[in-house]
Amino acid sequence: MTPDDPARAVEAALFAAEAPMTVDALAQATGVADVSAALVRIQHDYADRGITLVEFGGRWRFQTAADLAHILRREREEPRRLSRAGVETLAIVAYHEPVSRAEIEAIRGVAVAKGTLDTLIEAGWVRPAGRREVPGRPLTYATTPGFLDHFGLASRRDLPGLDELRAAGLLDPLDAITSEVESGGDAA
Amino acid sequence: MTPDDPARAVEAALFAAEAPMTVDALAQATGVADVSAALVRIQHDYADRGITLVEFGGRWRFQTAADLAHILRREREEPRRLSRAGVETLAIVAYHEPVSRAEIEAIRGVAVAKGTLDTLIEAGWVRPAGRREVPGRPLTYATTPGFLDHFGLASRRDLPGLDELRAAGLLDPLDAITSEVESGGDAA
Amino acid sequence: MSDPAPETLTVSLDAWEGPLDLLLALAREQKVDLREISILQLVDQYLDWLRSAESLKLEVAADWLVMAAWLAYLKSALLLPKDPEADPDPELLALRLQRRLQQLDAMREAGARLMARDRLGRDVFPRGAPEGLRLVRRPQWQASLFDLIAAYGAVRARSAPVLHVVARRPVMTLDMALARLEAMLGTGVDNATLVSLLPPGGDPAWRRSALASSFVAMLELARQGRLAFAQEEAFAPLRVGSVA
Repeated sequence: MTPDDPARAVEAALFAAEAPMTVDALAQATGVADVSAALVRIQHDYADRGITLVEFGGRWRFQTAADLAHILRREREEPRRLSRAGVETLAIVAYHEPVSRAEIEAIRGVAVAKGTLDTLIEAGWVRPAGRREVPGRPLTYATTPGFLDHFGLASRRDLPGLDELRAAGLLDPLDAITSEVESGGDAA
Repeated sequence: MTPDDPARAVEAALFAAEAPMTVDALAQATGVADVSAALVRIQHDYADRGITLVEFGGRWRFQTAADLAHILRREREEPRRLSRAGVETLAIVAYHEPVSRAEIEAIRGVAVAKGTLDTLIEAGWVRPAGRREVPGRPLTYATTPGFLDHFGLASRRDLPGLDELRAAGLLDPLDAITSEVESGGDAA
Repeated sequence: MSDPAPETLTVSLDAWEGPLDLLLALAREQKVDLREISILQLVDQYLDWLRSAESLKLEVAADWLVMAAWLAYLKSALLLPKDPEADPDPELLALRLQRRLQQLDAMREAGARLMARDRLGRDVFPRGAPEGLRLVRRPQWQASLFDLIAAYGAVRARSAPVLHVVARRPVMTLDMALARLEAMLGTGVDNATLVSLLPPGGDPAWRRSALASSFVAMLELARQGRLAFAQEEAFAPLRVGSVA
């Protein structure tokens, strides 16, 4: 690279950034005109290295190569392990959002334990997403950009198997399918 | 780089590290036998890039190339109005300098919050001006040349005196209030 | 339908999050594809399991028993000759239970797939100590010279010793009131209210003073026999007249 190569500035900015950056933010930070070209160039340069340039939902960041996980994880504390209830609740929020607590409970067949949603909110993956305008005005929940970041998703459309589940009708509103079962099962 | 190139692991470990790492720490973290060779290799790879690998006191770290430091941290000035307490305290310092905090409080008739003087010092208008040689040796404060600049004064002597303030009606407010109260009382 | 109670399943309530959780596990024992499970067989499996669960704590068991009752009802409805009037249709109920199990299974699967992704902070790592690109906002304090001297004026005014000077007020003295009233009597006054004899205008404080002085003047002139006054009752207007 030559000293005035614009890719150098984009590379440095991404390297120093505390959060993923959009093309616009990069252009503003570096004054580089064609940020996209620089990003393509950098991504290519890092293709085989221990660090890679990735993009999720229009925001770019450097991260360590996925195949080196075993080396890097060794030294670190395992991040919060989610309980099974936590994992299921997170999946339900992600695939059904916005979703109320009652709807989560209807799918799981059990009450959502106090602390399950709290843990997900505290992890920065789930947020309250307004009230539903039905009797009782229940609060709904949805995922956050931090959720997409953590799981390496560009958007909710990238959720694994989303299209198949939708095609199979498994993401349909619950009351249409299960209201009868609920009246039996929910009491359960 | 090939996927099993040891430099990849060293590179990733340094990238993810929260503090600079020694060769030993890198060897332990990555299991790479010849960390030094990997470091030399990486340093060479990054020589012309926006990121460089540097060593200080036996500890290695990535950092932004020196010539790109300007994009890292930019300051922007935000105009903010000084609070009333701030203006009053500044005025007392200007008229009475050098003046101790206790004296400022005596003149204002109100306690001076610590943050108020700090703000004035941060604004570059007030400076500590030595201790007074009396019991307790209180710190005194005085104005700075920056104060004169900001307020367009050649010297403190340009500040209007009490007589001039009175002539300008700036010492009147209290009189006005008092007579107001009196006539009100009479009418009653 | 005669499947033995599944020994692979722990006979303990604690192992399951609830009846639906157990039902799903039982269903998975039947088939990999939940769309092809036998609901009747599932009902029997569930009821068998419940019978063998000896450690059933009553307070925990309520949910399980309600589900058992519902499943027993579903089973009988499915086995009985088809009643076209049945509402709801047992076939539909069975289908809905199946869908519900599929939904839970789908979410369980989705959760597992999410967790298996390359997760930031577990599998892939961001830069450990980024320098940061943040914009540092430095406050630039602003105040004008006028603010400054006005503030000083306010401080001095506030803290200056407060001197109470009673301002000279506009009054009508007794002498003035006497002179006025005497002059009026000369021109002849008959049954006029005292108030009507006061000069018009003036601020309220002055009028009060004029009224008080004129009242005293009236008393004085009455004492000298040069004026008569009357009042019909307490607080009624005072009426004044010349003594001819």
